[in-house]
Amino acid sequence: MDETQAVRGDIVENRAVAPGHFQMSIRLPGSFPTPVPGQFVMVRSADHEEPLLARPFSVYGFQRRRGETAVDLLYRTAGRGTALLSRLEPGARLVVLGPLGRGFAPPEGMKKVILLAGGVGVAPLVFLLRSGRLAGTNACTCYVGARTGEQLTGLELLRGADLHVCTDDGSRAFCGQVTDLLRRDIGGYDPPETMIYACGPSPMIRTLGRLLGDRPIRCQVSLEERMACGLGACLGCAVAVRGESGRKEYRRVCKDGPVFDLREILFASPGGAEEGQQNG
Amino acid sequence: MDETQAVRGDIVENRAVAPGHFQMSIRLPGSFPTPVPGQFVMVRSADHEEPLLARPFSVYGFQRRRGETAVDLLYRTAGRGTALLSRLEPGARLVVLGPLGRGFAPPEGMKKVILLAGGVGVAPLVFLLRSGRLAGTNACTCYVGARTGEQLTGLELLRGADLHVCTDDGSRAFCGQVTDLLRRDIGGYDPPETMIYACGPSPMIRTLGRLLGDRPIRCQVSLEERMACGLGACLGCAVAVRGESGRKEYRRVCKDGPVFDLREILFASPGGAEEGQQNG
Amino acid sequence: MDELPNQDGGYHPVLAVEIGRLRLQNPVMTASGTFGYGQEYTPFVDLGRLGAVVVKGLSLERRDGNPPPRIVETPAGMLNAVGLQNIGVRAFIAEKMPQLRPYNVPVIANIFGETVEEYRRVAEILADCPGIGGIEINVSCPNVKQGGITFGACPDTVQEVTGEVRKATCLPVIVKLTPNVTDVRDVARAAEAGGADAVSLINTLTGMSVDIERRRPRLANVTGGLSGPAIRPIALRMVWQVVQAVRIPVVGVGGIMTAADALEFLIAGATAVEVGTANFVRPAATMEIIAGIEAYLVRHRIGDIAELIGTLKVDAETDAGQAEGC
Amino acid sequence: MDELPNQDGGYHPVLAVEIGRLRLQNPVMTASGTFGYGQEYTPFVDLGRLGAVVVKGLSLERRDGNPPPRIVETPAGMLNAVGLQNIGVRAFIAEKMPQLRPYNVPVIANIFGETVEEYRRVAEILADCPGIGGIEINVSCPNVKQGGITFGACPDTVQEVTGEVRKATCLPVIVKLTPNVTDVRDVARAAEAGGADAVSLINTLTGMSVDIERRRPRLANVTGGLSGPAIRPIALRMVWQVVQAVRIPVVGVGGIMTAADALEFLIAGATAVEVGTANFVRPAATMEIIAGIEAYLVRHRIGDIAELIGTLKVDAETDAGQAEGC
Ligand SMILES: Cc1cc2nc3c(=O)[nH]c(=O)nc-3n(C[C@H](O)[C@H](O)[C@H](O)COP(=O)(O)OP(=O)(O)OC[C@H]3O[C@@H](n4cnc5c(N)ncnc54)[C@H](O)[C@@H]3O)c2cc1C
Ligand SMILES: Cc1cc2nc3c(=O)[nH]c(=O)nc-3n(C[C@H](O)[C@H](O)[C@H](O)COP(=O)(O)OP(=O)(O)OC[C@H]3O[C@@H](n4cnc5c(N)ncnc54)[C@H](O)[C@@H]3O)c2cc1C
Ligand SMILES: Cc1cc2nc3c(=O)[nH]c(=O)nc-3n(C[C@H](O)[C@H](O)[C@H](O)COP(=O)(O)O)c2cc1C
Ligand SMILES: Cc1cc2nc3c(=O)[nH]c(=O)nc-3n(C[C@H](O)[C@H](O)[C@H](O)COP(=O)(O)O)c2cc1C
Ligand code: FES
Ligand code: FES
Repeated sequence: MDETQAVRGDIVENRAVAPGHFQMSIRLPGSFPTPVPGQFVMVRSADHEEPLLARPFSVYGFQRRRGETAVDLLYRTAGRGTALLSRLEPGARLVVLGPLGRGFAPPEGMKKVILLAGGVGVAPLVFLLRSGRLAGTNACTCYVGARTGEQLTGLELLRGADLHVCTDDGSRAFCGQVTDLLRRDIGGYDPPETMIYACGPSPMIRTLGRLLGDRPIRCQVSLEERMACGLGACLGCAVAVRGESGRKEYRRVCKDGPVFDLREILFASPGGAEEGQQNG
Repeated sequence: MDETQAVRGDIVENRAVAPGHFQMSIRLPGSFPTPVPGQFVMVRSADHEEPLLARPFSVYGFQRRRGETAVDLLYRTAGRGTALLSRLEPGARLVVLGPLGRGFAPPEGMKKVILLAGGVGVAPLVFLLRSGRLAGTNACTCYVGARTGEQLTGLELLRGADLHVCTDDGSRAFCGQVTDLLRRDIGGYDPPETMIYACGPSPMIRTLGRLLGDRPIRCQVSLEERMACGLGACLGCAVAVRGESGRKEYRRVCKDGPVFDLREILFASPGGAEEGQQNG
Repeated sequence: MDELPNQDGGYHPVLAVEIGRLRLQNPVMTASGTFGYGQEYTPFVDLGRLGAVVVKGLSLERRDGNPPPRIVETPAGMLNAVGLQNIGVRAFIAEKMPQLRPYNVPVIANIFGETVEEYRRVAEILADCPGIGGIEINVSCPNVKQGGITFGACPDTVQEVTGEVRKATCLPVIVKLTPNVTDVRDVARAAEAGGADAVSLINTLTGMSVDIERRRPRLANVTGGLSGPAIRPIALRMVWQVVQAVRIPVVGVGGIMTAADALEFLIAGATAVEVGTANFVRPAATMEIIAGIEAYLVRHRIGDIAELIGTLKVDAETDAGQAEGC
Repeated sequence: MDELPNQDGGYHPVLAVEIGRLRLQNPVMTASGTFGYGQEYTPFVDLGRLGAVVVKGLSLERRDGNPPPRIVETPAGMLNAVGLQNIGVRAFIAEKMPQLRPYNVPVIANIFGETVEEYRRVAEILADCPGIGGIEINVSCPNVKQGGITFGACPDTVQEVTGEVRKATCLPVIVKLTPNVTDVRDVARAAEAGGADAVSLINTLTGMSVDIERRRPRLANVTGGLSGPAIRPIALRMVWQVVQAVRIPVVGVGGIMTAADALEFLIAGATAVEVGTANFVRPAATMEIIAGIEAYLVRHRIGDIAELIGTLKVDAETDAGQAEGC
């Protein structure tokens, strides 16, 4: 497997695609390995000492053409790191670490593929769809949700797929959450033949877990957690999973993920930490 | 007197004028008070959290024309603050605090004015000369030195004055220091009729002090010290002077200076602190 | 989720807080040593709008302070070794107070001494100076009688100094704690036991910087006090610990640059805050912070800042102790 | 001034240093917990070129660590509350050491326990593991027997833990000191008295951060350890103090991002340094730092790093004590 690299990147494009949402294209050295869908990169400005840590973003697109290599990101401004990125102009210099993590496993003969995206969670799913990795499957249905119609981004890249859209505020299409859309249809999917790929905010993932319940549908979700190293070294990006013996274990989102089998994940009690918290 | 302001400024120009030396022109709001020569401004990037503190620079030029107000700085890259400034492009946003401090007192009927500049110390003296404040005097002699010929900057702005130039490495004009040039001529100046304005690195000021010795020539020097507030509040920018009673007192370079009477200054032992150090 | 209809217009939350008998119109004060004697900031700050002005530390006699360089910048912070330069308490009363009184803002005198007796005398001299709203005792100074160990490192000494100052004045007494200790709660409890009306924390953390080209310390004094955003997480932790350890009000200090930073301290239980290094970076920082706190209260429909103070939600029992997360 | 003719070409200064019996080819080590078990950094770092690899803290049995969020960024730093998650000392020896041995770099095992006995047993298990070059005792952990006060806050306990580990192994023993104490020299002297071959400092400073919108701590553990450039001035001050207080070598840790930062510690008297948070910001940081130190020695015509270590010039007598510069 190609090794992770830390390289200089130049911003080629960085434009608002919706209020608070940006698409950035970064020119990379040709040596940068081609990422697998679901993998991510960590990005920081080469000309700012602060913030100190790079920020993780899923790969939204990747091109090698006319001798140029570029990675695309789709991001929303969440805090000071992304706010700074959003102010950078084409030509600004970045440091890019990647590709990182384990991407999505291919559907391996599954007849039906479902993509479930909340907000910017659409990014890795767009890359997955466009990567050709789903080619073997007969049918792909996408459920895409956002807070408002304006914030529905990346839809144009999902053209061709069977697309179901919703917004939290009902300003476009179905009023509700992607998990509501899926709930409506879930009965029609044949569990052993179906693979779900999901990415979105934690509440969406949690709801999805409850929705699937005991249905034996395989579901790969891409998770988010705060990261320092991105390399599996700091143990900062822990997610609780049911370990082999059935007891709780922590996995590293950056190295063991970001893609996990939904069924492994132990959800924290809302707003707090899981049971069994342990200090020191 | 016009009050100090903290305003947004935009870089209009920021170009290398010599290796490691830059000239920056900053557009300011029209309300910004006209600085007196010898006054300074404190500058930081509005788009970088680091460095935290603004950096002080003498006013090198100031214009109000075609409805635009602008201040010019001449600076050398000394550390991370100036290195960052040197990388900023036209259009970059700054925060400018000023005008600060007490500038040079006019020569008040002195027949002879001497300007003595070491390195970027030429900046406030250029502004002084071009401000017209020296208009009353008959003759103005400038001694300007730099490490190398390349680093002699601002000379074109001293045209018209009686100009004597030197370099430490002899790569241009006289090989030696400005104080050597002055030493050669000093006997020819009539103390009660002469006013010296000086600005340069501490060793130059110290040598100047020794050179003038007991000669009753008035000499105004602009000093540098590390600053936090620039407003006289933090007491960070202390310089030791002979107080009224003859004993050591600290003055604030930012508020009581940066221009001081050379005779007041108590020089620290080279490489260290003055006598009478006191902890706590 | 279920947003209330917008009622921002005309909504004016109560910002006033109390530190002992001292009522502040809002919880934002200046930190000693970063705001001079107030006058220096009048081009940027309407002193009359501040919660209080805490002035540069005062001693019995004027002091020269340390030789330069006195300051050096560090990542997200700065070191200072000003060395307690000040004009002396009597000159302060004679020359500075007359300029401050017209603003009608409580002036808090930060005081220090090299002996307990000196602290007491400075407090006594200030006791009946009109316009002084309170006294803040800086215990981060070397105790000459005890070989230069700082007063603030020893709970017994802090209790003694507080008690002596307490006896010397009816003014509200705030004890300013040093963070350079193993358990700041012990010292806070000592201040409370000594009769303090409040504690403020943190003072600077002792730090150092070396010029590798000259192989010399960058400060003439070798070490200096670290302030600025770099220390905020430490300050906030200590404030939270002390809030749980004492019953008197706690004033949060350390790296507060914005209203959001101030709100972290208030939520963690600080009754008020002091803004220090931020004044150097943005001279109008205190005004922006007051406005920002008010805007937050309006946005969150909080009618009185008292409803916000100390409302940090902490799951389970979490030890406020020193347990580290390594 | 009087520059020597350029003689840089082919000039190779000696970088090797010694920590007790342990010889390091250069003074740059990784800091525990920031470099995993070494393997994670092989795309960026030639492990064989490091002074030493200090691995993530090991305990007798595997530990889960704290729930997320475990990290939060702060100005020029970060808080972590990983909670000592690790695979346990036996799994480390079985699974990780075989991967590390081929690099021929000294591996230093950072160890911790909740009781003195646990420390001793972990040290015993490591005692005859080939490839282990030394043991670093992390005393920043809550001592369960003493109600959760950290081991590192109490000189007597540090001496006891050091002594027990000392008895359990012939390996060089480094005691890693916590900065969350009033006088770090007392603890350093206790480590020396307990038989430590060296001390390393600093571990993280305890800090906290609050999410003002949710009014919750940003870390599930509430408090966490502050690391990164923000703490460098504090680390450097403590290292300088300890260098003057003990005769054993001192390893400098805390906010070292560049060669210039590392040189500050070496000049202040550290025999070696550990690089922590910098690994997260620039994965090849350690390699850059080694190269930068070598370049500095060449530029300054210093033939052996020993000629640089501890050469800080300090005027007059300056108290290495706690005297603050407020
Ligand atoms: C593997 C992975 C892939 C990601 N892909 C994308 C993407 O394609 N597009 C996108 O917009 N965002 C993505 N994120 C989230 C993105 O990394 C965070 O929004 C960003 O780091 C926030 O940085 P900030 O400085 O702007 O915000 P901060 O000021 O650091 O925090 C603001 C808010 O964002 C939350 N946050 C901070 N860091 C993270 C994080 N690492 N993960 C989740 N939430 C966080 C905080 O809890 C806080 O509420 C991804 C995260 C991970 C871990
Ligand atoms: C009133 C005044 C006017 C000045 N005018 C000019 C000017 O017109 N042009 C110009 O190039 N420079 C001027 N300086 C010096 C300039 O402020 C410093 O070079 C600058 O602050 C260095 O910042 P830095 O971050 O690049 O360097 P740092 O990394 O902070 O320091 C690098 C080196 O510069 C020295 N230094 C840092 N700050 C100061 C300071 N305030 N004064 C003197 N030395 C300092 C340090 O001791 C160190 O050796 C002036 C300084 C003062 C006080
Ligand atoms: C230049 C300077 C001078 C200071 N002088 C004093 C002082 O005289 N008395 C005092 O109690 N604290 C003094 N302090 C400490 C501050 O009041 C404050 O506690 C500390 O700086 C932390 O807050 P900050 O990070 O907001 O600056 C001083 C701080 C600075 C930066
Ligand atoms: C994520 C993380 C985990 C850490 N884990 C340990 C540990 O297991 N044992 C230990 O002694 N120190 C641990 N530390 C402390 C570091 O080794 C180091 O002392 C500290 O981070 C200061 O150095 P720095 O500023 O260079 O990071 C950890 C630090 C971080 C950031
Ligand atoms: S971010 Fe460091 S282990 Fe995942
Ligand atoms: S810089 Fe603050 S007093 Fe001069």
